[in-house]
Amino acid sequence: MEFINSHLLSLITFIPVIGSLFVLAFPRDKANLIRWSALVITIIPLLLALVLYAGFDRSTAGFSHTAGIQFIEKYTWIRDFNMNFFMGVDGLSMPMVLLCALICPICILASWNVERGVKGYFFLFLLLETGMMGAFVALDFFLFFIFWEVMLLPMYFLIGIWGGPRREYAAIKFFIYTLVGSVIILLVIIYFYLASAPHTFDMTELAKNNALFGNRMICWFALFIGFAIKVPIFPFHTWLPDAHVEAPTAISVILAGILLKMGTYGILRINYTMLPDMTAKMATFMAVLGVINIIYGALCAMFQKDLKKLVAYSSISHMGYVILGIASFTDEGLNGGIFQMFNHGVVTAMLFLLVGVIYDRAHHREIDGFGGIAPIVPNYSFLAFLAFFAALGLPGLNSFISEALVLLGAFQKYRILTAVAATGAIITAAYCLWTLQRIFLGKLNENYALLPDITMTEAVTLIPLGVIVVTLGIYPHPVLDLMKPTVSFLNNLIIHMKL
Amino acid sequence: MSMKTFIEQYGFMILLSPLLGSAITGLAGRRIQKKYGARPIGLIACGSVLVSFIIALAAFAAVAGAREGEKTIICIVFNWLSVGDLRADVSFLFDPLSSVMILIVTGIGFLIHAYSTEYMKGDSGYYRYFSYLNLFIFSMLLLVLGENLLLMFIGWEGVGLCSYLLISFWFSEKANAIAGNKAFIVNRVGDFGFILGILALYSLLKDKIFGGGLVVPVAPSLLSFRFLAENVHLINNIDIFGVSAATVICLCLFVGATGKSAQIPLYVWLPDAMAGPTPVSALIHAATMVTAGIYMIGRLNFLFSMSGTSLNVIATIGAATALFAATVGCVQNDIKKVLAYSTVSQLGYMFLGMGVTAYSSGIFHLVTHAFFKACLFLCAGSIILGMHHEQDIRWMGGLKRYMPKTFLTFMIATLAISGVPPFSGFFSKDEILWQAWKTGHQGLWLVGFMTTGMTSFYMTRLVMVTFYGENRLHLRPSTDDRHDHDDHHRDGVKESPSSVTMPLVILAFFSGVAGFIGVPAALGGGNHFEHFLMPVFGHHAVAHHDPMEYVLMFASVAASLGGIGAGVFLYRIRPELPDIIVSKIKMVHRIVYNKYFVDEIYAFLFVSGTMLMTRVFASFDRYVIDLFVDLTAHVLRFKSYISGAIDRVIVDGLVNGVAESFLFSGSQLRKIQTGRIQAYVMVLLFLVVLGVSLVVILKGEV
Amino acid sequence: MNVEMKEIVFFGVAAMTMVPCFFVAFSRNILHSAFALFFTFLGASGLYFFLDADFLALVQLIIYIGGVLVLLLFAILLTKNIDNIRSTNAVAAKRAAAAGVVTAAMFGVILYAFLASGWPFRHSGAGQYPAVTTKALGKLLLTTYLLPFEAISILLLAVLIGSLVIANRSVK
Amino acid sequence: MGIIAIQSYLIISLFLFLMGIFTTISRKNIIGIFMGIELILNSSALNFAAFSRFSAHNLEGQLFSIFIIVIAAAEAAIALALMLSIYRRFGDIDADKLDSLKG
Repeated sequence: MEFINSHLLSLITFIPVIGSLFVLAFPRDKANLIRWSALVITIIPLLLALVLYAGFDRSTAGFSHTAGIQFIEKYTWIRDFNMNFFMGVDGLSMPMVLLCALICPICILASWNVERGVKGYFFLFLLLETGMMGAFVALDFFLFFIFWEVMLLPMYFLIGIWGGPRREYAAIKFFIYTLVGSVIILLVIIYFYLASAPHTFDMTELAKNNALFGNRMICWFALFIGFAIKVPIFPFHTWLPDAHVEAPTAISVILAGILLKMGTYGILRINYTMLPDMTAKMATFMAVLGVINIIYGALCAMFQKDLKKLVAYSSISHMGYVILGIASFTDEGLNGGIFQMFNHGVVTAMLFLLVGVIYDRAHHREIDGFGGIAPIVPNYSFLAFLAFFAALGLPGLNSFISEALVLLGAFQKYRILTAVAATGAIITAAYCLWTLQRIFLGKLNENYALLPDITMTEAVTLIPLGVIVVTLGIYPHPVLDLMKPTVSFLNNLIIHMKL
Repeated sequence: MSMKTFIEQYGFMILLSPLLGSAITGLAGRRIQKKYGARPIGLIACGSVLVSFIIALAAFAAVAGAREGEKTIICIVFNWLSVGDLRADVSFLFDPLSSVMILIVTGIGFLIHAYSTEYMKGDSGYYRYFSYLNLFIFSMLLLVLGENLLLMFIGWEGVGLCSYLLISFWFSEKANAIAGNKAFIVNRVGDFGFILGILALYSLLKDKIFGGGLVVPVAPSLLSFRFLAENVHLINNIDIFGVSAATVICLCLFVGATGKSAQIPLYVWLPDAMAGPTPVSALIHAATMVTAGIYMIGRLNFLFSMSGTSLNVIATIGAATALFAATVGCVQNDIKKVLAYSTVSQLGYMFLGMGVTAYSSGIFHLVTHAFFKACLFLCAGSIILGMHHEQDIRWMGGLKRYMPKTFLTFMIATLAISGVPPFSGFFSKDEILWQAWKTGHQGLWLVGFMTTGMTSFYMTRLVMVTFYGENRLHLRPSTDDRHDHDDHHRDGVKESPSSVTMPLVILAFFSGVAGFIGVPAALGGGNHFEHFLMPVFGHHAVAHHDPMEYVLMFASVAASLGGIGAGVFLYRIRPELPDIIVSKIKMVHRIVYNKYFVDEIYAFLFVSGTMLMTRVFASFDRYVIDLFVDLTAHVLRFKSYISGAIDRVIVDGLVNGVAESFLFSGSQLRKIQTGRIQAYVMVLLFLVVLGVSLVVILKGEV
Repeated sequence: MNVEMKEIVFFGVAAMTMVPCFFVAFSRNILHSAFALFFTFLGASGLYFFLDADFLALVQLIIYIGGVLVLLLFAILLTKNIDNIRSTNAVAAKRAAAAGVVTAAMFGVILYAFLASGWPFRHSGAGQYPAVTTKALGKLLLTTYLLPFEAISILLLAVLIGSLVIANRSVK
Repeated sequence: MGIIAIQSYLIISLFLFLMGIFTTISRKNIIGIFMGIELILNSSALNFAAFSRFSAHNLEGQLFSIFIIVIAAAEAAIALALMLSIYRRFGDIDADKLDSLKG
């Protein structure tokens, strides 16, 4: 028991990879055995994450060994480059670890009917989970970058092989886009390594003496662009709709649910702590981009004919709220931003699962292709209504709290920008209701008269998410309290460091 | 356990029971309905509302009974949000204003629940209907009882959601679904203004309080009403964009109110909301939800009274809406549309009342309107039931004989709304008109006065056309397919069963009696209503008996009687006259009938506008950005093609060239390899000769 | 003129060696060129006599004329079919021209070598040269040149077997 | 003693040598080529003998000529065997037909 406690984070990160080796060992034709073992392998990190959640101390703030960062595991890894295996979790990464640990088993369940290359699929999937988990908990820059790349590769194959018709194009576009981003980040990592006095990759050290780094604007921009591609922020977002449309359901859930948060997490973890003065200067720039994201994403979503593309654009719009939130440097704004990251993860996961369910049955995703199927599939439509209303930020559900916090926080700094962002809520409401109306309400479309309602596995994936959406809407403390100390630390780090 | 502590501990039950009711009927409803039929669901729903009605009564009694100073009771449940300087608790405020509101919401709500158990009998979505209705009661109570702006906003949008769900209840009809959408989106536009107001209020207060270093008790809940009441004066002298902050905030909040209470710019959704079942229209679009805007202004009266300009704006828009809606109401043929426009018009009255700082008269009119408008709608519902879902009054007529009870209650409510003295309408409407005149808004009074006339006119037209004359059901063109089976029913118009008429009677009674709680001093009444709301709205100078009040009172009574007379004359004595008038002013009639084409203008401006924008953005996204992306991809590919070509042409060229030259020379040399031995010898010797001669030449002589 | 009898015979022998060469080169009939070759070999052995290389001359006679020329005749008789002997021997004009050119070139080069070497007349030093060379050759052969002698014998043996094998095998 | 000098032998062997080459190149018949080779061999043997007589004054030159003659004989044997097999295989011994080694 003591072993588990002291090595909790590395266990959570590496169990999926070890598990994936088992999956490889199983004979090819025993698909069910593979599926069940994959599920068990992802359930273990979820349980460990809950242990982590329980043991997490919600009072310490800061970004150093002593304060703020908990469950530290630090071993020297490559001595002469001073790279050490340094893992830790703080208020910022705790919700993300929870989200990742929660979404992965649900995705395994969602990919229950993958037929082709089952073994390969689940192996890559577990590898992907390790990549994501590692990226969230790594506090050594080099280790972070390794996990960042480990996360990228399986994603390319999963989209490229198990995807839809134009999968190669989408996979390549996704891969190159993100790779360009990560190369830029690598450059900055190396620059930081060389610029730091006792050459180190340790993020906490870099953050502590970040005054050493020269040409800070370029570094900040490089990092920002590298992470912006992942978020995605306005000019770099065109890979998202293609990647989503072509990716299989479970993968687009992971892509939207967790990978998008990687970008904003990166900005918060690195840009904020290592170049606080630059971040302060560039705040308005980020806020403007955030608002563009909101309005642009919402308007594009309204136009889409393909349901999955619509949801993809809607996640661009929701991520815009996150950017606006973190650019506001107020407690409410930052808390709202990070909470929105968590909420959006849950809501889009639910939306994509719903799209997957209807795609499995009707084999097409044209919104206008359906009509009036609510009475035919009552359970499905109830969950769909819940998900879409959460997406449009209905009060009483979780997204409203984060969006309200973001708006409250951002209004103090950018009055007109936030007003424009608030109009986003109207457009979001418009396209969400319009989609619901075209699919569920109106005259019944005959060829879907006998559409089967959701099955047991699909229900097991959707209902927990639904419960989270509602409970967090009513009582947000479980997740919100996690981030408060870190947020206040980040905020006054930016405010005081403001040159 | 005094009533007060009971409320403090268990006040939240008033909300919990409808929530539970809606959850049970919603989630388990389908199975219950399948197994035990519709009755149990009706019972659960009505029961839950009854429970909350009883608690509301208890709360009302507690508040009324409380001593002068502590008229407000707070029931804190848990801390909802405490982030940075924002602290918002889930807590409920019972004070005179909200206790009156919850009485109406739960009282009328219960009656309408009972009514709809009968009205919706046989509908497959029975359980779904009651679940939504209970959810509506819950959100309305949340709106009314919310202790801070955020909680009120949750209720605000919650009611919007329920109205969306209930309007598009019969969603198999595409038109209903679109109407539902329209309602929600227009509400959402209003909520956009509401949110802006909250944001502005919050940020200004936060700067003032935390920025200014004021000593403040433990982290105050900035948005709670009690805190606002005391500290809102702080933002008095701040300007936003050159306009005083209070005005900006009030106007934003008023935008929210117009969205929710269907005033001029954002009223378009209410007439279409009639697509929902009639009891829904009665409860939501007449009695409770639409009054949310007025309640909000009443709740934040201290804020609104800080900015005169916003009050004027509210008053003028209220009056304008009243007049505008009344004109449109006069020409509508669908019974529910007439009542819808009359609601918009009456709401205009309330806003006029609030605008002239006569908050209590506005709320009073809200209360009386709730009774008689709900009664009117429910009567319309029973008529529709009786006429087998026929809503067009042109095919009705002579229902007096067939539905006496409905006719009687309809008559009482009509008299109430037209402002005929003994009935409630007169007292509340007259109070507003008098306050308008008294506070110097003579112009607005005139508009209000004219509207009273028109109101009584269109109500009488409605009564005359539907209840008097002969039955014209048979004249109806049986084009629409809904009623192909109606031939043998034609004369079978019968009175609705008792469970329908019972609520009608109660409501008619209240719409008759309700006026007496607020009899103005001028008529010797104690104006208990205004007195009751005093702690919330502050003290008004007790009006001395200004003779002008009586003059105005007679004038308004005369106007309403005139309206009734005109109505009787046109539609009873000379029924052919209206057609002649219409033919004369054809153009005007057509414009007014089509609601001044406002819907079409909105559709063109906003809907297709946004559609165009989405098309532009999406294509921008697909072509421009992807163009760049693909361009870079093409450029890269082109570059790689070029470098590929370079490789191929030059580098390979060289290599191939060399290879080719070898090949070429090889092939030439090959010819030498003729296979003939002598050729070899010849070449050999030739080379020997060549070699020797070279050596000789190079080395001089041998 | 005092041209001695010896020189006249020498001329005769030289002519006998050189003149048939033309027949060897140009004759249409392969048999004629074979016979011409016989006279050339004969002339050569005569020349050897003039060089006091008596053993050599005899060896020339026996081996060249007795062995090689007989084999040659065998080859001609075995391979020619009477009727088209003429055509097979026709010398293509184009090829002859080429050969002529090469030969002339060779002639030019060697002539140049002769002339460049100053062409010293050197007469046969009488006396030091043994009249009968066979004994001396034999001794020389079996003492200093034993290795070539053995190698030659092996070569001959190999040739003997080789030619039998080639002749037989090709039949299959 | 005038003309029996080495020059005349050189001239004779040169002549023989040239005619040998000419025959080898121009003859179409393999046997013709063989004759040309024999002439060349003879001319070289003659040369050896001549030099052995006139300049080296020892018998090695002659010895070498003997070797040449022996080799010529061996070569003749082989040539005959080859010619026979070629004849049997190709039907005739025209040098131009035997160009299977053509490049």
